[in-house]
Amino acid sequence: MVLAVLIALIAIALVLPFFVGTYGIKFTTRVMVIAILVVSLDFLIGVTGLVSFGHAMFLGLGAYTLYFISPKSEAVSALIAIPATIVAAAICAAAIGAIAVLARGFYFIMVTLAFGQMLFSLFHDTDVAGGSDGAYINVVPQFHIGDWLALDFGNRLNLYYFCLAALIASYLFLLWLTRSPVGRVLQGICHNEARVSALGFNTYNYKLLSFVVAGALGGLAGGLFASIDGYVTPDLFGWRESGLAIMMVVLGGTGTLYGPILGAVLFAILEELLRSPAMVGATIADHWLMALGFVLIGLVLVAPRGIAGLLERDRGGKPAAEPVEAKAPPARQPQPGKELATEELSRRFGGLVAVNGVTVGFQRNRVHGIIGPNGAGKTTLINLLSGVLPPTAGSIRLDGEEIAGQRDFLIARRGLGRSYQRTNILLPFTVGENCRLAAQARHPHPWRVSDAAYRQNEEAAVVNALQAAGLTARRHVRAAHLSHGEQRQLEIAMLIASGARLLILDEPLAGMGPEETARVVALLRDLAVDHTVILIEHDMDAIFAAADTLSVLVEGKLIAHGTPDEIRRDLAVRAAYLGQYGDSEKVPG
Amino acid sequence: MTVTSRGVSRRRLLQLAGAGAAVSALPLARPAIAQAKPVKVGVLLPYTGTYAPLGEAITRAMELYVKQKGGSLAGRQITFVKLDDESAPPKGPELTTKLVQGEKVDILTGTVHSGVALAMSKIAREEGIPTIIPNAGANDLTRTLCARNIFRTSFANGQVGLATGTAMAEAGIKRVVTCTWKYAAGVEFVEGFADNFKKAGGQVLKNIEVPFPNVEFQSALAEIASIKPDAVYAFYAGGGAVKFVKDYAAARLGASIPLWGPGFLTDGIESAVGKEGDGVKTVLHYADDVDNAENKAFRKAFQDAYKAAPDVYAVQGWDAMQLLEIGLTAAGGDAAKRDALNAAMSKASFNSPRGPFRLSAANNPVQNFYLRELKDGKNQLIRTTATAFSDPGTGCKLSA
Amino acid sequence: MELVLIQILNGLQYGLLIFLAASGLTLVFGILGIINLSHGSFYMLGAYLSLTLTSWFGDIFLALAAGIPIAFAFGAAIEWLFIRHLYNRDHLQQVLLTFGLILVFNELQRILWGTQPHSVPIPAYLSASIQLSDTLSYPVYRLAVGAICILLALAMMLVIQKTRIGQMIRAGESNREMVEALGIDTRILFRFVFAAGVALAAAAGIVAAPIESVYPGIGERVLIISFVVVVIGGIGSIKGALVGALLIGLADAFGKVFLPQLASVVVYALMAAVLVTRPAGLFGRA
Amino acid sequence: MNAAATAEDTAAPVLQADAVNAYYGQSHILRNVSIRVMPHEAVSLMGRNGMGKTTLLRTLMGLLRPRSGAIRLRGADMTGERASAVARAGIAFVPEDRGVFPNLTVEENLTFAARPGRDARADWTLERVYGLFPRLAERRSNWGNQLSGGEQKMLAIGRALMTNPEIILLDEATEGLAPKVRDEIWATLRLITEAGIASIVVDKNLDDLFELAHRHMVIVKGEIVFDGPTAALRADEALIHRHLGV
Repeated sequence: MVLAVLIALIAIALVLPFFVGTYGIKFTTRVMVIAILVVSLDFLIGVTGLVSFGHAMFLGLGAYTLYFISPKSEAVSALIAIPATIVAAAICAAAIGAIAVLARGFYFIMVTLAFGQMLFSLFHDTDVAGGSDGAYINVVPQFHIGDWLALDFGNRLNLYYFCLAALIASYLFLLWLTRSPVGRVLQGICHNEARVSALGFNTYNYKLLSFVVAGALGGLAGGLFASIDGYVTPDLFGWRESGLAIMMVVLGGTGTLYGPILGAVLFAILEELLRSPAMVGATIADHWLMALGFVLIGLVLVAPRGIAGLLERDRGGKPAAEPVEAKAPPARQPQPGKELATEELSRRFGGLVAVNGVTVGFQRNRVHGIIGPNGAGKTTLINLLSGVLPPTAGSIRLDGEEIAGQRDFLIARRGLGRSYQRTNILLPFTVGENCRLAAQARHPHPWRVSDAAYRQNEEAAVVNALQAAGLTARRHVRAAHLSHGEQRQLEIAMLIASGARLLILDEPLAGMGPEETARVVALLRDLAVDHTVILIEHDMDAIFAAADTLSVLVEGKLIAHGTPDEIRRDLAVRAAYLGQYGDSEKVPG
Repeated sequence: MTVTSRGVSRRRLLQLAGAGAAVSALPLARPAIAQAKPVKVGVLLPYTGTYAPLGEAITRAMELYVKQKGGSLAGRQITFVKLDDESAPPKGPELTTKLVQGEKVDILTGTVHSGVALAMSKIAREEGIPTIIPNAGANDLTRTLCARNIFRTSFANGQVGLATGTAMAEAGIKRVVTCTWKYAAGVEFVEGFADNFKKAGGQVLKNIEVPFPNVEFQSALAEIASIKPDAVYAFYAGGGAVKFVKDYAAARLGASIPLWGPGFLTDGIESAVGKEGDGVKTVLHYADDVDNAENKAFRKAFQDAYKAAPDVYAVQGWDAMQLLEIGLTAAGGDAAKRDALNAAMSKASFNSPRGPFRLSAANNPVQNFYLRELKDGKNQLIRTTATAFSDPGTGCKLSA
Repeated sequence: MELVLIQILNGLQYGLLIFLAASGLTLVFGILGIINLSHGSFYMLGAYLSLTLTSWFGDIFLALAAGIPIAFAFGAAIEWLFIRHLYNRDHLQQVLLTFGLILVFNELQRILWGTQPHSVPIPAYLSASIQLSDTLSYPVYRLAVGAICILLALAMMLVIQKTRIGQMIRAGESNREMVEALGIDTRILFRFVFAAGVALAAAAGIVAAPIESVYPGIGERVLIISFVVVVIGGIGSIKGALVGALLIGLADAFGKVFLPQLASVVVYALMAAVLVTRPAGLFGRA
Repeated sequence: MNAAATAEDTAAPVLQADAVNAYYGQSHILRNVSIRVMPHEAVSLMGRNGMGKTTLLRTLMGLLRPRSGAIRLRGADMTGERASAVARAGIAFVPEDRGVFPNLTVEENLTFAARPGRDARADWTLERVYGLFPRLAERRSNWGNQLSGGEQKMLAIGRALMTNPEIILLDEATEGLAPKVRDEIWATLRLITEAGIASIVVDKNLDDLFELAHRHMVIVKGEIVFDGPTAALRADEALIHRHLGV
């Protein structure tokens, strides 16, 4: 369906110049240029999850770059002009992004708005380039091969087909990038930044990369935009243009790349239509902005996922079939897991000591359970171990190396993987894609656009992880359609795929039915063949069955550590669970 | 002068050109209509946003003129094709293209915003279509960017500034602070002013520039008060002008430091500023009470037709049609004879409500300038400060 | 030195005015979680209400008294018609819908009031000016606007601190679900909060009309500056909005005098600086 | 009080849930849960973490919409009603995290949602609540976030009483509190039960629950596996060991 629409669009675009007049050609050229801007914005908004309210600044930067490099009375070579607009915008995007990407959510929206407005003011209020009235580019770029004028942006048809090609190229480039290893991480960040970070990716670098790529293409759009009429104006930087670009993205459907292109087309047609008295009547045409307003409002209320949402009603496939009973995985080769030890580890929150002087060692290739009443500090402890929180005091050694206080993604790269109390996977991805992303964490640099070098290794890791987690049969099912238990299994599979040799699992059995519980307990036992496993769990039957050692945490202190039998006999532990008051009091908080 | 009614005004629909409405505005697949066609006049003006009142006044006057001539000029029926430019420069080229290539208009008119006008004029030059600018004052339009087919019936920013500089020097003012928005038009108004004012021995103590469209003027007023010049020369327009004039009055600066400016400081906002505008002196190429027959007839006709008084923008629109009529007549009603049309228009000379009107070599009006003082809600004519005053047209390579 | 004092006065007065507009925005944002791009339109609504009501009643304060309830009712209607559908939607859709509202409101304004700039008379008893230096006077009405803003701000604080509805609003800010579980219909609470936000923006527009003059598009500048204030202060924090607004007011006033070339950049640079050092604003909860 | 409860046994239940199924997203949390609570009756709800206790309370409160089944309060159908309507009809909720509003004072926390009950003569007033928790009276002008955990729990209970409910749902009544404070809370809960307010109490301290409530429910993986009097539960050591103990 989508492919058909896109092919039809391209076909129409190819032959359109033969049927419409010069105005139609120019109009369509402009729509295509805006579409480049919009599709690059979607890469930022829909793919990476960064909502920029200043994307038009790259339109302006590209346009003014062309202005600055164009000699007064002759054409600049397109061979120079096009790369120049892209590079200039990319450099600015890197500088601005380095600051902007620090902010999150709404604050990111506002920072990008602020940068856009600053650039607008700079070009509007100063004389660097013609001031508020804008400036002319007298001769737009050309490209000569010898004496032959191969490409002339001043020629409408030349420019038309060049812009069409640029749009298709931009779309395909972004599509390719989105589907490349880098894109996989960016989409991961969009859906669940914490998870991606915990897998060992430095999300800041990835977000910055996305900002630069989008900015560079925005610059391309700007250069082409300035070529249409040879006129640049500071208003190109302004928040209205940025706002309109967002409108088109949302109108078309975020995160689909092609949707925003349709959004740009629809928006242009709507605008033309609503202001034509012959088409809609004098009253509406006279108040066309109001009509446009109502159309936008209506679309938000009726089609929240944009045009793309209408085109692919059943996006994401059918709900999963009944769970398939996984066959027993083939036995894997034993491998050493990692060893973890803490010494006097503590963490305070204001007056509350959530973790209080915990000294404990977790031997390799064992399953270690941590139990304790709610509020005992279990989750805080594993947040310390995995680097989500820095400890207030104490040390953590992973295979003898000190890791206390390191950032989470750095610790993750040392082979420590963790799951979360709430299932923390990428719901829109398939099971296989989730694991693929995790496997990629073994080589987490952001300039990895091709899997080629690592494909074999990582594919093997994915297959192994799916097998170990009993999810081989579910590889192509979207994570959102898995049962709760399977989602928890998937999270474990991701950790395995990421190459972690020490797994920290926060309540992996919570919310599971009895059969699922049994299945995951077996999985945990099996994992110890080539991993060290640390888990928090409340299901006592399960944890006593699964664990080799148990650590009991109460009020932030480790009150017991030993085999399940030793713990079962421990009086202090009984007190913590069976209604007799313990000796310690909880610090009021 | 425009009478503005307080409160909820009657809903006013823009009058749509009858036959022009039949033209499809969709860019795609337009069948060519080959009939005995009326002359199509493309009108690119703001109908929404800050400049909407100006667009409206110009449109009204143009339509009134054609209506008075029975709907045709030089024997050819006139059809207007109107487009709202929203005063948005990024849209300028697109909308101009739409008129010229999409609607295939014969003549182009517009617009108010200089940025849009510059975008428009670029395409107009490339297309060679006869173009009449009824307001936008960017100097370049009739200086470096002048063209045979581009005419202006309003003014060049610098021209008004120059005239005001002379008038202020003649009034015995020596030390001045200028005050404007930091944007192209503001700069041009101030530069023109400073040129002539300094030539006459005056001294500009400081240029205060406020970011456009910021209307927080208290800081500027505080600075003016601390500098204590003989007078202030200020250029603002629309809502900003209302606010500046009122703030100036509220700061009680008017008594010791008279406020001067180009006419746009007070035109169209007379009733909005009320008594607080009393005493503001401005120089412009028009005043309501210019004493000539054309002005009286024009004012009466406009008042009768629209129940509102015309302003300088209406005059500029009116003259755009006078100019067009002269051109069309010379071309025998055939708008396709662009050379004849252009030649006749550039040599045109007629009586405008503002006084005698002709065009300079750069196709910018050569016209009288008037000193006016705002009093009782009216810009009252004090005297004519310059007759047949021309913009230098620096950089224009056209010869007369 | 004199210039500095005057600029402080100017900065404070301007800051108080934008505080009034921004407080409504931060309230709606903090409690309802709605990014309301149409907030500036409500400021514009206030300005035009001021125009019409002052011409009916002859006095700006009567216009204020009548305008606030009108704006409140209008806000409640808008919430019921449009905004309530957005509570569970993402920010992008909120942005799109409220952008649509701006277009509608701008056109409504054009139909109802036309495109000419207007001015609203200052009441005779406040039209005096106070002599500040031998040439400069400071208009009493501007001081009055400052005073009105302080009064409205105090009234707002009083409502929020002392009344039941204020308690509900504060409660809703920290734990919406618990409020609901205590028997308070948060749908109605939210409608009230949105309407109050609209009324605050309109109140700012009403009192500002005599010094601003009334013209189309008057709300857009206010919208952007209000967002800047909200971000600097921290989303949802009234205290933050006050501090942010005064900071912006002063930065703007001094920027114009000491950095005239970069005056309009100063405000945004201030915001960027705040966000880099305190990513959730000065008083925001990260 | 025993006698009263017995006398009411034949009366209609104050709160009743029939075959309720509830989900969080894809996860099926409550499976065919049916419960009934009689007027004036305190019932305990036990089970390990993650078994669905909180979800059941939230579903009864109207904070989570059941996918199927029915919830009735004094015979009136409350299924799918908003929590505010449920609260006004007479159910109060004391969540595990207490839900004290940090930016309201103690007194504001108590009064802002206060509501008269069906029997206005016996209404809970500020004085009565302060009588029950003298500590709250001392701290009446403190902010909610300046209280200790125990004080917060008291405040949450007091706030629930101020809405004069028919039944109170108490999640983790004493978890994380100091022993002395726990005793205080249990004593208060007994007073409240004597005052005729029904309750469902979630806690992990079996002994205290046995002392307060005469009927107990055990929930495992979203299903009620036991519903019966104290003696029956005490007798079933296997059940206690399997689902409640270590």
